[in-house]
Amino acid sequence: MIQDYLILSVILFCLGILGVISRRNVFTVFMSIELMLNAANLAFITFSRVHESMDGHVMAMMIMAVAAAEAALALAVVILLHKHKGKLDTNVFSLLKG
Amino acid sequence: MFAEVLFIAFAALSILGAIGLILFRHPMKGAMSLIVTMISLAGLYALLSAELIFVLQLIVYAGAIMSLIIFIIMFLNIQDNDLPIEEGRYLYLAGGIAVIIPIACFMIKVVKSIPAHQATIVGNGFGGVKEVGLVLFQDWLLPFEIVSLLLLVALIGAVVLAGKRRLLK
Amino acid sequence: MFEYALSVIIFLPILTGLALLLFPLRGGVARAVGFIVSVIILFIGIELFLGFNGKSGMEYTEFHQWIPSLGVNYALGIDGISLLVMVAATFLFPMVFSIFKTRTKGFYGNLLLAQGAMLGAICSTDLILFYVFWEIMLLPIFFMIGIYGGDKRLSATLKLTIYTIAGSLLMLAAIIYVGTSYHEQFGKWSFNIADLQALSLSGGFAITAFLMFMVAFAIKIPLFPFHTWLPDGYTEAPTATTFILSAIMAKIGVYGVIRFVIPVFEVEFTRFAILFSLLGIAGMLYCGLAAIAQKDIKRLLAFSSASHMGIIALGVFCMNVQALSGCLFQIMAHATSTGVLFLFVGLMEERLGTRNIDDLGGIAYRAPIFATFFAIAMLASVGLPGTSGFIGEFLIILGAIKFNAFIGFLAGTTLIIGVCYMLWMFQRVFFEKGKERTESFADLNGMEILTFVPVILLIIGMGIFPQTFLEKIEPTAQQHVAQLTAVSASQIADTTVQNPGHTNHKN
Amino acid sequence: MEQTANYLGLIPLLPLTGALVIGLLHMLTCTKKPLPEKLYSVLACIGPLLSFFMALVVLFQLKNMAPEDRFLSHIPFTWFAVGELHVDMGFLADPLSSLMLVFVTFIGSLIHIYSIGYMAGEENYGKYFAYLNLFLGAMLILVLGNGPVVMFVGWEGVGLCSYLLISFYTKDTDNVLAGNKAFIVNRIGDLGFVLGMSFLFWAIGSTGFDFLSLRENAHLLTPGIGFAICLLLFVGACGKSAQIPLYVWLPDAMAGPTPVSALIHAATMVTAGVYMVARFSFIYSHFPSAGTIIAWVGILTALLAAIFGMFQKDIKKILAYSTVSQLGYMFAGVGVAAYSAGIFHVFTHAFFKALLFLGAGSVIYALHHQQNIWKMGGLKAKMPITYATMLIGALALSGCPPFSGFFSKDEILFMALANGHPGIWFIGVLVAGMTAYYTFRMMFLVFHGEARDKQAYDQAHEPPAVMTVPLIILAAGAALVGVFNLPGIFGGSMSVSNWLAPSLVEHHPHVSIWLEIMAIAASIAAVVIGITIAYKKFGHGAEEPEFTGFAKLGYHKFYVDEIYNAAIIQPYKAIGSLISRFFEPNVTDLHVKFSTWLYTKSGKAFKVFQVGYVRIYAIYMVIGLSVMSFFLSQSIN
Repeated sequence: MIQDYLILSVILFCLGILGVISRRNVFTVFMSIELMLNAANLAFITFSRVHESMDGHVMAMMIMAVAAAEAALALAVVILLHKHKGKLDTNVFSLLKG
Repeated sequence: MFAEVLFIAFAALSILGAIGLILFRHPMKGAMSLIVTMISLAGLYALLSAELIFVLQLIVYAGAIMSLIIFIIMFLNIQDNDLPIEEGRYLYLAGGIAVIIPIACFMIKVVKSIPAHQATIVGNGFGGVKEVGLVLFQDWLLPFEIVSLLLLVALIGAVVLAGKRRLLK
Repeated sequence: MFEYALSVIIFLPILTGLALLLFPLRGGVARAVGFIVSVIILFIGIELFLGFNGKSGMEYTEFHQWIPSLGVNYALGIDGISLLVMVAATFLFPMVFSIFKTRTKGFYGNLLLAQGAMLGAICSTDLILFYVFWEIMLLPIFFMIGIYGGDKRLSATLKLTIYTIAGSLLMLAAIIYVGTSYHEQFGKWSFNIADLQALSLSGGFAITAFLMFMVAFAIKIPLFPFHTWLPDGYTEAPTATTFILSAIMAKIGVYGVIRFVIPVFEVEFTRFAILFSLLGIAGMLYCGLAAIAQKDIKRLLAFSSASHMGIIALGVFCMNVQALSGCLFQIMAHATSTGVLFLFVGLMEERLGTRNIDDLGGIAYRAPIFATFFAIAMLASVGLPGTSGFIGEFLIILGAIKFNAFIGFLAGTTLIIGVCYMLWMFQRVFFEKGKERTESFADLNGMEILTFVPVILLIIGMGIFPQTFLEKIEPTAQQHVAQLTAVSASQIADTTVQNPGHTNHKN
Repeated sequence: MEQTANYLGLIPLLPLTGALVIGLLHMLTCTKKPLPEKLYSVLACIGPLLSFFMALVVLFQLKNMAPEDRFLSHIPFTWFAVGELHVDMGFLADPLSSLMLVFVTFIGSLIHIYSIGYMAGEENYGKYFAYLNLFLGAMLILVLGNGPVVMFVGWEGVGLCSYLLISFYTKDTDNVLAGNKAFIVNRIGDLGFVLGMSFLFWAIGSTGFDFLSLRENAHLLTPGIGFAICLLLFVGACGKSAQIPLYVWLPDAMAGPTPVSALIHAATMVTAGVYMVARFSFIYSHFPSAGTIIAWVGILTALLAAIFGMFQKDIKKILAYSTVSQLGYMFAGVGVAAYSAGIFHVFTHAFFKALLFLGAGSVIYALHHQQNIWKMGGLKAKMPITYATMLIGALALSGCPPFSGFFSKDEILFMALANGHPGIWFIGVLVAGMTAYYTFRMMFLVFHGEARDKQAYDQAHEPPAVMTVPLIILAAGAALVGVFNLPGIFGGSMSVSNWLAPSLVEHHPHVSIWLEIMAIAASIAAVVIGITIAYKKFGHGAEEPEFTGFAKLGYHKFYVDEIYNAAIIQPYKAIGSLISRFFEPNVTDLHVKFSTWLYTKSGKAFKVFQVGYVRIYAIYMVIGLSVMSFFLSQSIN
């Protein structure tokens, strides 16, 4: 039972990674990160249930808060990107090229 | 029995939603399928008797954050030709899966090694607003305050970043 | 009263140096401060030297725990091996401050930092502490060459820094190896050199660690063929830096070998001694020959310095008390002769704006005092009896002859090689007809004479009364050599035991 | 047993102090108004004269002791002591060193006095006397040193002063080069000395590294090492005393002022090698084969230098080659184990050669620095004192009885014959004839015949008394000192040899008196023939000939300098520049170059991965994570 929840969390997390590394669309990448956060949340809640302690719930709330902050900033960046480059492609950021 | 059926349904939905997110080309569709995942996760939280989180998942995640994302997508008025041309998308996907399988295997192995634990019946009020609130404001007060600061910073940052009109001039 | 003298001479310059870097001061003020500090240290150094009784063993020891879990301590002390290096590092700095005026405060701050770090490396008896100071030492040098050096300073300073850091990292690895093997053998952590002496290392790892140590020190000394940073570094560095590089920093390399390598790696040391002594000889010959072809007087001195360092290093590898004492003595003698020659060249450059030998000539007619002082330092550098250079060279050659007659013979050729390029240079710079440039060369002024007279007296004094110095270093040298000879004796015993076995096999 | 004499150290110290005082005075004043010459002259002469009187005191003190106890020592302090090595800064006066001491201080004082006249009006007057005093101090340390190391101090010290004085006129590059040559060649010899000394120490020096202790232990030397020590020390002597193959510096050394040539490069310093061999006679007497090598090197040098001397035209060069030639005799003497004969020749040679040089100096002085004998002539009338004294010197040099040179040289040749070296004896006699020839060639060309350069001749005059008086004193010495060592055949008792006996280890062979008479007759005949030929050719004036054939070869000194230049100096420089131009940047620096190359290359190789796209970096991260997970999952279960 518990393991099933955790396995689901793992699967979602891996799908999130997949989204980050295989897509170039900024929005999709961003939402994949949200997905990974959600997967983590699920694991927290599950463990919280197992241990019958509500610290996991608190943690999940914090993650939500972080996710909200992240969303605000990331979307601001996306707007800037769109404004200056007119693109939604992560490959626009290539200043790191050696 | 009923809980198990529900679990399987929610799990299937959330996975489908996640797969949709990865596969849809247009972010709007992706966002929609992510919302499916979010809602099914909320259902799973309910199954885990986390009432407050269930509510918050629906309100904050599925409600606030996702609507913010969708709002921005619509605000930018994204057309098909705005989207990046991702020719090797499926190649990347295949490669990604190949790379991820060991990670998944490893994590699943870890999960399997956790001793099986049948859900016991939890006491009354587990995961309720009051109980979580008590924990939050007693044990987790300082982190909570710091998170609020973080939100404030993010707020200001977002305003500064998005508000710069003449950045490149 | 002198309980904390060593800490004082280490940290007074470091703290003053940092203060100079931090506070906005004019160059002149910084120079005055630096001069005062270095004179204070000079007096402490004299006091330490006079108070040292030389009955083999550490004196002026200080001991505080630093990282107890790893057995790293703040342990300081002076014995016969470090005494003369310490003396060189304390005695010679005031000269730098009193001669060169045209530098900014950053330069003086870095000089003080360098002095403190060098003294730290010289006085520490804990490997880790030594390593820390050893690395700190490089920083001010890096800045001094990189900021205040000559035209090609950037490549020179990069070469020097990367080269020495590469060597130091090898040494760090070896230090860790030594520490862990001590832990294995004795069940506790210690990096104190007195404890590490008890180690018995063998096998491939020990040889590798030994070679790593040797490479680190060989780069600093510098031993052939690791010397290639030296000509560029010495030439591009501002003269004061060249002076401390050649007079003190190079010596710390030799000192490190004696202090840390010999006690820990007796077996490997005796095994590789012949190889390293040949390297010393090769460096002496090679750099001595290269010196004759130099046009830049500073570069010529740089090669000459490298050539002498070869001989000094040879003194370490000969494994007898004469050579070792000679080497320790020569450390000081070389600092006062070749080091001081660098200062003279710096003065010349300051006055004439050139270091090219072809542009110079006839300085002796314009500046007899300068020429005389230069000549005395030069003669000490070529090892004329009656000057400090002779005692060291003679003892080293004497020891080398015992070690291996052929190496002794080759070591002896330093007498000839040194004299060839030095005389040639002296002739071109000081004699012959005066050139236009040198017409207006001003002789040393009162302050400069006052600065150099003590050194000149020291050169001659060390040549006539070397026993004052030798009697303090000899017991420790004796002890060190006794250790090595015990090892080589047991090796000989091993081989004699093995030989019958071999013949049995043949039968 | 030896006695202490606490004034011995003062003997070298006095001239050294003089050097210091004069040097400082000169150094501080020379760029401004120079101090008066009189001050320097007085200061300069005090030290040598006092040393001379103290040397006499030493001599008489020794004379009053029993012959076998004639050792005076003075050890002011321990110089350095490391392990078994214990070297005292100590001084030893025994018959050998006292003899050297007396004549070194005597001739040194005379030449100081002579220099007052010769150097008058020169620039750097003070510097000259500072160097001269320094030289005397170093020479006295060499003579008095009680062990090889202290001796080496003086040994190198005189080399330094020789360098300084040869290149005294520093404005002329050739002079400085001559000085450099002298110093470097001397250093080659010093290498031999140091190595020999070191071997000696490890062989027998650990119980005491002074001459007396070494002498007691000399029998412990093993043949191989002893032979090597003998040869190495002889290399040192070769350098200092200008023997084959290191003689080349001495002729060039004539670039210095003439009194310097007289003092350093004729009378005292160059004989230090002979002195040293005699000092080590306790070793050399154990190894006659090494002695034979020395003797042959010596006599061949004598021959070679005599050949060169016959064709020179520079008056100082002629004297220089004659010095080399006489030094060859001395080595032949000490080589055949006739140490006292060798030392006695050193003694007499000091007188007549100093005399000849000073006389030549007077001539040069009178002719305003003209040194070419083909530009002189007929000076007999103008400079009678110089002529008379130089004639005595020339006769002594040629070995004409009864002048001093005859007795000393003849003793050497006779000992060579007596000790079974007829070849050396024969060459020696031949060289004696050649010596007589070139000496009188010089005398005839300079003093007889017609004046070749009228203008210079008219201005020539006898030098002032301060220069002629030393000449007269030396002439008296050159004529008479032979009587100190008259052999039995002339009714003497070999007093110098007997005096030296306690310091030396030598055996006097007994041979028939007829052999001795025959040897003497041969020598005299050779001398007479030599002088006659010279008189025939040059006695009535002659013009400068064109040299051809062998003469040309001799005039150019067999092109030895050129050969050395091509075979040693040029390759040395070439190797130097090869190293600094080619090896240093291209070969030795190779490992540095290689590592920078490796860094650059590997940097470029890794650059491929730096595509710049964030997603790709994420992929790297995930790949890393994946590999890590793979290995971690192996360790689970």
